[in-house]
Amino acid sequence: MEGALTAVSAPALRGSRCPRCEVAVYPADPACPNCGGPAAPVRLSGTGTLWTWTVQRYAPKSPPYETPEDGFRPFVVGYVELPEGLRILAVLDGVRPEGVRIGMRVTLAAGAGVPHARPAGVTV
Amino acid sequence: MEGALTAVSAPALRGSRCPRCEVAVYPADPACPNCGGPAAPVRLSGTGTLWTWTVQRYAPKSPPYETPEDGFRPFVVGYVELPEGLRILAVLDGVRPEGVRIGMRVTLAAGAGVPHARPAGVTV
Amino acid sequence: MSGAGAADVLVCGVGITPFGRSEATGLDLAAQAVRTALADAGVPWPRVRAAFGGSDAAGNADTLVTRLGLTGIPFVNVRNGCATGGSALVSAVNAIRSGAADVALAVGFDKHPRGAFDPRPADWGLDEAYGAEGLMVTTQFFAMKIQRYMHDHGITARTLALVAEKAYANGARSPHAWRREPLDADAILASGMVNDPLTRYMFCSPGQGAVALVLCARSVARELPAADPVALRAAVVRSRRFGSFEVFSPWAPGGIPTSVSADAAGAAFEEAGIGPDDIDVCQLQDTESGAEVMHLAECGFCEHGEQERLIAAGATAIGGALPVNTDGGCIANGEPIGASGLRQVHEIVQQLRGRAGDHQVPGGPRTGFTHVYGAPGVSACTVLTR
Amino acid sequence: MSGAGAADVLVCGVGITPFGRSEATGLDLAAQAVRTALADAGVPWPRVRAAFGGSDAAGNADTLVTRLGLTGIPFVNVRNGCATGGSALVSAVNAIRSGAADVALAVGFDKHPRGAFDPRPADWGLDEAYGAEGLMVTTQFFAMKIQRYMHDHGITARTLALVAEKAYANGARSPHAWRREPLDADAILASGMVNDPLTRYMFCSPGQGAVALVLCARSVARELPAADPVALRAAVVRSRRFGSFEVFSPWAPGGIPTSVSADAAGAAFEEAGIGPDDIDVCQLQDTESGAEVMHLAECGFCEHGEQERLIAAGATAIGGALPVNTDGGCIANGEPIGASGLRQVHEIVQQLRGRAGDHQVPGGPRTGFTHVYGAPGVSACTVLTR
Ligand SMILES: [Zn+2]
Ligand SMILES: [Zn+2]
Repeated sequence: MEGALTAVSAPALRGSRCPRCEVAVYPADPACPNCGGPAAPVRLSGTGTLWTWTVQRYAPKSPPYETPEDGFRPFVVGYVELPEGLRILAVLDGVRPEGVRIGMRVTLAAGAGVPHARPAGVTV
Repeated sequence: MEGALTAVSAPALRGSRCPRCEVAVYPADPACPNCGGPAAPVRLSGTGTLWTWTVQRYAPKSPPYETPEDGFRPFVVGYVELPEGLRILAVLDGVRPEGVRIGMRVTLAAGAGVPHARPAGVTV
Repeated sequence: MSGAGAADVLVCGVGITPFGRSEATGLDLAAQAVRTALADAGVPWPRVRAAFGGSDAAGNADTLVTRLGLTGIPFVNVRNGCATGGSALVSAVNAIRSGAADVALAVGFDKHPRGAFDPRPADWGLDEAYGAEGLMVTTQFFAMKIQRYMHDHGITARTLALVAEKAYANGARSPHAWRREPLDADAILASGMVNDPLTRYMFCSPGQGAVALVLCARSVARELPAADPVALRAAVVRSRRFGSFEVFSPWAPGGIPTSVSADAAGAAFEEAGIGPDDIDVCQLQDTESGAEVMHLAECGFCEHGEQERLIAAGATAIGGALPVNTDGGCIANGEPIGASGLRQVHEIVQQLRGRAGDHQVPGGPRTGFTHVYGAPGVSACTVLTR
Repeated sequence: MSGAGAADVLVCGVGITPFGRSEATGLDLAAQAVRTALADAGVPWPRVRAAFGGSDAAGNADTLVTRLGLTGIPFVNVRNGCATGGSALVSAVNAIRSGAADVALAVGFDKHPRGAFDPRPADWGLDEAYGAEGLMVTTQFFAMKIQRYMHDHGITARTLALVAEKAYANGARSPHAWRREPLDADAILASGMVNDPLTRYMFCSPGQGAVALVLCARSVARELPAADPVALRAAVVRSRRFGSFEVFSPWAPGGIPTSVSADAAGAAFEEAGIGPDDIDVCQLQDTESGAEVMHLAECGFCEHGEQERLIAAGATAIGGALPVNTDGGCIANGEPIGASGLRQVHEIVQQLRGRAGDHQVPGGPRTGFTHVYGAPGVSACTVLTR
């Protein structure tokens, strides 16, 4: 499946945007963190580029971490830069640490928990 | 039983006393709280006068309070002034609130918990 | 230390929230109080150069920057129990007098659950037995202090009730007060003994609330057309000296107890260059009725024992010779620890501005005094003049 | 604000405890550090007129009065995470410059359990999912910040290892350090990846320790025959402006991130009237190796990217052109949050006095700089001169 198409079908992240200073925010906040003015809800883009990343190599402390039933496995986490001019913290699925590059195109979708991203053009 | 005799037979409170500024302290503290110098252990007098008092009319919050098995009963608490020139917080047994007077002579003894006092000349 | 420069700090804006219970968090209340104080001074948030604030149990004041604006301001959290507000205020005054800031914020707030203040013996260096046998009860200490004081100075239980009666009467006239129903002395005496001689309605309760003050150097205040400034002539915090009588003490030294309130009040009057006789209206720590009685003398407003006559004569009522706790004090407002001391300053500022509404002291008071006292032997005092 | 009066505050006494683990409580350590600092200054405790101090997790500083003596001193507790020491120091400086005190104490201490710092999503305004899915891990943030920085400015993993190698080398020469075994860059790179690109031995650990400083007005310092004073030319705390990149952020604004470290350092240099080029020795927050690399440029000591060459050439070693973290920094000393910032000041004071022993910078350094950075975007900087 193609990336842009994925972005259309996957649930978009819902943020907010300040009409005055154009700052976009996630998650949505009724007040702009830059100028304090009122911000309006906005659906954020589903595609962006990876701004930075790391690998969580060890199991985080529980709580707050909930270890999966099949045990901890290292995972990639990073910030995805969207065209709206903000960077979103997300778990990066569907790629091994060796394959991660700053600037790579990724799709980003809302789900039950934190945002999850995956390389654009890669299907589940 | 007579008060002075009681004081002899009951276990004395163990405090400390600063040889420099003569401040006596309970419980014992190796450093004098007034001058910071070294203090020596001392057995405190078993008889004194009631400096102030009140009645605990309601059950304190648990924890830290441990409600007795037979339930809470109001009790008298006060500070007993000793000849060493200090006042000791103690539960006052063997007297009803109506009978408590500032200045009354009481005996004071160490036990398993906090110090307990009772009117001098009153036996158990 | 000396009076030099003492008049150079002005309170230009004040903000207070209601002190009754609501769903708001402590930080919600704090943000509301700060915005009110900024508007009152006519100062925008980015103009504030330094901030000091704190709460005992409702979070860190510096997180307010996410609500007020990320201006880069130095925001110091202070935490000194009942003297939290006083510590914030003294730190803000120092920042202005040192030249580090010409506009500074002091904010205090709190929100305590019902029946808060669970002491743990270990935190106070006490054997577990003091907790288990029921001696770690703050109300016991207050009762024992006033019990001895009544014995030494001829104060009666009726005087304690009259103090609380006045608190509820003043609270009924104060929009931000928590307890707004008048209660007469007989009802207070009959409200049930808690710790002899103190009855239920003689005590304040843990509560919630927030207060903010915008302080300015005189040079800035001149340029604020909307501000109605009051001079902060002294702000002082002191800790206890040896010989004081404090809560949760397994022993206390003999002799007449030293008083940290007397020390702090004396230092504040010295810094301000005026004395208790010059004060037109004052706020004194009234954790319970006995505290107000004792603090009247400890802070120098009367001789020990004189309170019996003064209070019966109405001297401390709003229309009296020395109005005390004109907004109802802690008894009517509750005691959100971090906010309580700045509530007093707020009240004096409004009194000196002539803007205290239904609880305004008549005759245009021009000087005011505030005093807090708290565990384990800390006191903060201020002197304000118009 | 301006440089006026900036040279009027002198550090007359310093005290530090070992930073390795022991049975002592945080307050035990604090009392020990204060006594050492008082003795170093030749000032008795009753001569101290104001005190400011704090810890993140080891109790209230003001309770030290029961150990040091009940002198009635105003003792303000401050609590600002990593900037706790900086807040105490700024408050003490303000107290002296305002005339409120001529001798002031600043004390910072802490004692964290092994693997401390358990964040709760609600405390940070985050959805529980951020904790449950493993995104509330501070080391992730540090790794992501340096990862991007390496990409933008050509910094290699070997440079990160060299920073840690230097930290352990300096720690081995510092009696108060926790980690006193040298470790070479290869061993550091091979110590196991924690969060790419950071390996295990590139990080500091939560620890314990206490530091105290006795500050005096110049008039007092003249009368202390035993003191060996160093001038505190600037002490500054700043909070983040909008646009900074901080830990536990579900989002961050685009563009080049703003830097609270750059803001605080710039303000400190302005207050001191000298610049980064004038500094002979400095201490920079090194929560992990990447932080030291980035803070070198953020504080103005080099251009972004220059670190790769400078560090390889040994410029930041004790014998280099700009010695950094000469006592081993956080990596070798651990990070007791409340103590860390004042440890840096202690180190600079000893360096400028020429009393740093085995880790003394040669050639008689005459100027020093300290910098801390912590969550959620607070930085404290000082400039000291001989
Ligand atoms: Zn905006
Ligand atoms: Zn002594």
